[in-house]
Amino acid sequence: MSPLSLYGEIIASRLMLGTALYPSPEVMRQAVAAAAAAVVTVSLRREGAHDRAGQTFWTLIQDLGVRVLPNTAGCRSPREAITTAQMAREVFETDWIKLEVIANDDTLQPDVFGLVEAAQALSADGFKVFPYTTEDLGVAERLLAAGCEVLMPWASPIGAGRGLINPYGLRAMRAYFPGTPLIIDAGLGAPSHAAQAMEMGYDAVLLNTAVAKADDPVKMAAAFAKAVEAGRLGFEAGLMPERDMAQPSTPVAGTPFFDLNHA
Amino acid sequence: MSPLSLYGEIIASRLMLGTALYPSPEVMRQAVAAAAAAVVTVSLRREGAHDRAGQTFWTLIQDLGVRVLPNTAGCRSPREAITTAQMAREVFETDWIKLEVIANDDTLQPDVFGLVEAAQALSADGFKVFPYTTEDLGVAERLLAAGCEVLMPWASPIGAGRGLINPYGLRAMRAYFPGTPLIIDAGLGAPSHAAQAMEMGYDAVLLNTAVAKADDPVKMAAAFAKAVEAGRLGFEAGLMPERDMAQPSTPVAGTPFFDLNHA
Amino acid sequence: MSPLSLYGEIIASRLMLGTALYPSPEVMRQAVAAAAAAVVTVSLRREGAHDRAGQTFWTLIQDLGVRVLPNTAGCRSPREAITTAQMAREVFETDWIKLEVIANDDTLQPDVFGLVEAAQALSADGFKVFPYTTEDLGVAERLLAAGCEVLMPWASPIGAGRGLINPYGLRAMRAYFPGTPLIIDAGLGAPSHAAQAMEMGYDAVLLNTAVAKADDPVKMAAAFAKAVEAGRLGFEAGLMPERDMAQPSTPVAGTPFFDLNHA
Amino acid sequence: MSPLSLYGEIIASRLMLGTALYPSPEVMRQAVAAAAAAVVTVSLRREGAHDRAGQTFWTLIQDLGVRVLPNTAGCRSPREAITTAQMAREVFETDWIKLEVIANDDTLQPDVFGLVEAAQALSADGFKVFPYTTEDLGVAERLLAAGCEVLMPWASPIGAGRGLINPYGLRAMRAYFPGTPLIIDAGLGAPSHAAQAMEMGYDAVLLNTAVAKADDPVKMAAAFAKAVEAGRLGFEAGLMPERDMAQPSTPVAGTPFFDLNHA
Amino acid sequence: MRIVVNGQSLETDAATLADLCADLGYGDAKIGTALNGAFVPASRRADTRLRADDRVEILAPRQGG
Amino acid sequence: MRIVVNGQSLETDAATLADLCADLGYGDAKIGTALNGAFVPASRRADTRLRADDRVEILAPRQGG
Amino acid sequence: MRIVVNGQSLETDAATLADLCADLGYGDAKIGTALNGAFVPASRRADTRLRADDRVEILAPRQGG
Amino acid sequence: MRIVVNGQSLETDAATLADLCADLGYGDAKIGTALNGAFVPASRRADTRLRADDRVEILAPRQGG
Repeated sequence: MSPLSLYGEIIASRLMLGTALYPSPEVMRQAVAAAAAAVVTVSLRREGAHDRAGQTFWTLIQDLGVRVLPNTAGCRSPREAITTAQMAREVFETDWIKLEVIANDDTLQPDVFGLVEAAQALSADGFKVFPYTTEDLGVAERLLAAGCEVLMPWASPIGAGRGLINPYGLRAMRAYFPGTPLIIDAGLGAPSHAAQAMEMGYDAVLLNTAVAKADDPVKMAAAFAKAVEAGRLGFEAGLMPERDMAQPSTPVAGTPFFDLNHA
Repeated sequence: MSPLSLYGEIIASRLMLGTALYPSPEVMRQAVAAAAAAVVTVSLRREGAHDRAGQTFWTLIQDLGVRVLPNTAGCRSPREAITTAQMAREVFETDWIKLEVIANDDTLQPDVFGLVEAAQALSADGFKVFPYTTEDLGVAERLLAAGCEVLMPWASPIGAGRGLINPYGLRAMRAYFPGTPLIIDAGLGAPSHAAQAMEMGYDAVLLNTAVAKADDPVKMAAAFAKAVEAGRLGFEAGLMPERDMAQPSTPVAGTPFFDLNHA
Repeated sequence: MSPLSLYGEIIASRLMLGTALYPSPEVMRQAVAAAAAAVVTVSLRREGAHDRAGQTFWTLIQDLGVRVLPNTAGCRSPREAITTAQMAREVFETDWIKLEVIANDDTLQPDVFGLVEAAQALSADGFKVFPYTTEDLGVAERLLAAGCEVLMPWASPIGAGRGLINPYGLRAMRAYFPGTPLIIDAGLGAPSHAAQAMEMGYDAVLLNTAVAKADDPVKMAAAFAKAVEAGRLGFEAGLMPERDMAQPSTPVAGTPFFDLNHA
Repeated sequence: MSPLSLYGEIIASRLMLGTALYPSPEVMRQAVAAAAAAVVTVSLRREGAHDRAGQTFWTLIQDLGVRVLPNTAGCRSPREAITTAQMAREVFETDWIKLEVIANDDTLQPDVFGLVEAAQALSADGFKVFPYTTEDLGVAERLLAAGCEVLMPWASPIGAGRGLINPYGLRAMRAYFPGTPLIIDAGLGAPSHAAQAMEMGYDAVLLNTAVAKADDPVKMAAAFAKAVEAGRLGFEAGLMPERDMAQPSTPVAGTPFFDLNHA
Repeated sequence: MRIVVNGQSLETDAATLADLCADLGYGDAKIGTALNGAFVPASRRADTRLRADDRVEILAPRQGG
Repeated sequence: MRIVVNGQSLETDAATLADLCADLGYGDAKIGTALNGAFVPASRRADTRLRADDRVEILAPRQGG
Repeated sequence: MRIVVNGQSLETDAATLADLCADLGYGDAKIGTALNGAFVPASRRADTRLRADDRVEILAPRQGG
Repeated sequence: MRIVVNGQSLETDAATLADLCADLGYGDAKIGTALNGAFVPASRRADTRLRADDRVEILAPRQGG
């Protein structure tokens, strides 16, 4: 498989994994390993003075030996997202930020206005922004103009697990931005969804719930890892075109003709 | 992954591959290896006296070190299919037969009447029949009553590459025959199709055109191999349920609240 | 709209309606009127000696002034279906019979073997058979060979209301039998489903549950009546082809160009 | 059917029609009549000094006796759209404006940033804005905040005729804005698409290409008129829920049991 | 003798299917009849003799889908 | 002076937008006008003066989708 | 006599299916045979006599899907 | 004075954000800080003075999707 480059860095795996919702830290650790993920997402949350939960989690993450991509999950305004991103840069010691500015609780879909505004500010401030966006091409153009070098369109709402609800739109997006790394983020529910996204030429997928909430998260992580490879290889190998009619695979020439009337 | 047993035999791979339509025998050989297929399909065709094409092909297949599953492709009647199966048993030295009785050239779909009749005769004659059938549950019951211990429903017409055109019907079939090995045969076009079938609990997939007609058949064979594993692991790991609404993955508790009016 | 001819008879409406499951006989009567149905389906069931339920129902139906199409619902074998059809012919004084031979309770799908056998016997006995079948082309050919001049493929299982679960297969069926009246029977849940079937060139639709179990069956009957007309007119008017890309409707020529830099 | 109110005005039909792309003005006239449309869309284009094409077209439209909804088709910026809207208000003597600000030629999709900006300016200037938008809920909220009292989300790209490419998203939009008139604009290709949109609770549909480019536009206009009524009635009548399994329509009680062994 | 009518066992003296229908009170009801799984037309009921253990179906119009 | 009308460059002596419309022969045609990207209502055409290089749009009703 | 082999008409003196295969040069090739639509095992070729107008199929392994 | 830390109102004598973190016992915990909605880098905590009604956020690494 060809390598993936994001903001000039070669990333060893096309599957990125969230770290939330697992039955236990140990299961999370094993799932990241089984996924062979090279990037995991993390967040910042309020810390009580004596919890030290943050330190414990951070140690666990560092032991994974993978890149972290902090998010701004839960932010509703550019201002909140910008402040969160700045705090994350210091805490996680990375200028990568998965930028989420959320429009509403029902769909957790991006507020594309707030997103573009925050992307502009953060890019200007030196961040390498990974914007969680929709398949809207006009919004995507503004994100690129704002300085984003990667786009992360959704497949379906976060945690919905419905897969690609608008494959036509996602296909158009891929065609419209042939040179931009595009990562499907959110809404994948099954390995076949990941394979489908990769076959369409998406560069990577990022997911969390589908793995963490599987009956066996570690096995599911392995499933998605293989699905991502399968889809990428399929894309690189060149899919056969769909046909309307059947076409024999077994050769027609030389087919015996058993003359039954004669028998 | 749990092992697959067909007619009492453990089969090491859940991906079965056809041997036709490849750019060259060498590409076919490499594709079978890349697919890690444990079973390949073959046919019988007319042989000119001095061709020795059959011998050449047979040697190639034997060198693959895999099980062969001869088909009755092109047969239009039970009689033709039975004669072809008998010849195949002698030539390929196996009592396994992929039974095809074709209804028409447009769809190459099974003639379910001819299929059941031939399955009865061949099972009675000691064959281990792998019937190429549809998702019709009543036909499936007759095939089992005829002695078949495996069913091979189509996904879409042979060579069409459209994937699972009736997922509802195939899901019903899987639910209706929980204990019978079910193999999706025909119509898969992309690795994600194979993953989807396996996630639904199908036991294996058999395909040919999607690999042989890819721009790079060997890479595509690897893609399908991973997709089949991905789907199977996903099935075993237990897929998350689809949801109608979004649900945050990042924890909501502890979300900071940046009071902007105050600032 | 062009007229529909079934077994040589002109039928004034392309919507056929079942008579079961309504909140009351009066609602059923109004629904048939609102649907402007020209054919309704009925059944035979056991009659207690002093019930006279049959007589009451029969009077109601006769007052509708429509053709009746008796069914063989619930029959599991050709023998049962044939006996039921013979009784229906005498009781309802019609040689039309909607032939159902059911394979299993989960899907209520046709047992295609029993169906063809019964169709042969009934056609030979002078019946005009309306076979409830699947989209299987080989089965369809046998039904036509058996003497059927109309076919009634399902859209989805009876009462499921899922619409056309295999549009590809139904499209192939329509193309394969251009001259045979094809009526979609079973599984429609919404007016748009009926319109879709008619746009594909199906000649009529037969439904029951979607109307009878609507919150307002009479209004829903009117809805389906309009949907059937809409779909038929759309078919006759010739649908535009789908396009992959956008194409302006408003003329491009003469578009003003407001030179903003100049302003 | 319940009446439709837009900006306080009762509109007699839930089908709105474009006036472009017809084979002739006379066919357009007949199509509008057959559609029983109460609103038609028009545009402004450059007029040569001696053409008088505008006057001729305007007379034709006035004779239709319907409301006109001028559009800003082809505009790429808020400034262009605002100027065009102002010209249209004077020429067509209406403060209604179908606001299009287009992002790119491939998809003709709305530039949601330009759209919101123009909607704010035009609403402030007294226009009654009908914004051509996407299913994006955050954008929709900003349009409402800008003063729009109606939203017109697309089904698929203008002229593509693919129907509802994201039914999940459109369903979410309907649920999210229960009290706002929502009109599907663009991308419908078949009457069943219109029926589907109306069944989902959309208040009206606006289309052009599917009628104008049909083989028989007048008949297709009638088809869409019926489809819109069908869908609306279906929505009002309350659709049956989809079921996973079959459920008999014909009563099961009283089913005869023909004891064949006994016979 | 005992026969089964519409799935219910009953004792009858009726010699023919026509007698049975009359005895049970079907009168001129709109019914169809079958004996041991085979259709018996109305015109044949009078000369269709009943035997012990016969299974009779008497059906009438009902709603159908 | 030279101005651009509907994308075509032309020479005109018209002092105002109203004069231009009259000179070009629009008469009482149903048109809308814009000057350099900004709408000019009919009532303002007579006191809207033209300058060299001005860009004028003169639009009329057309089919629309 | 004339028979048909794999769809081609030909003249042969072969008395049996085994003779025919030998005469045509199949030698020890990996083939399967059928006569008039019925399978003939290798072990039975020598005592399977040919008659005029017989239709013989001689098949060998090939690619299959 | 009273300020709000992570949404909880509390009384403090801390003059600076650094003092506050120390007083509350965060010590060398891996945290990020914000004051009234604006990020305060660790290096600036010592000279960031607190005032009554200030709103402080003290965040640490957590799981994220």
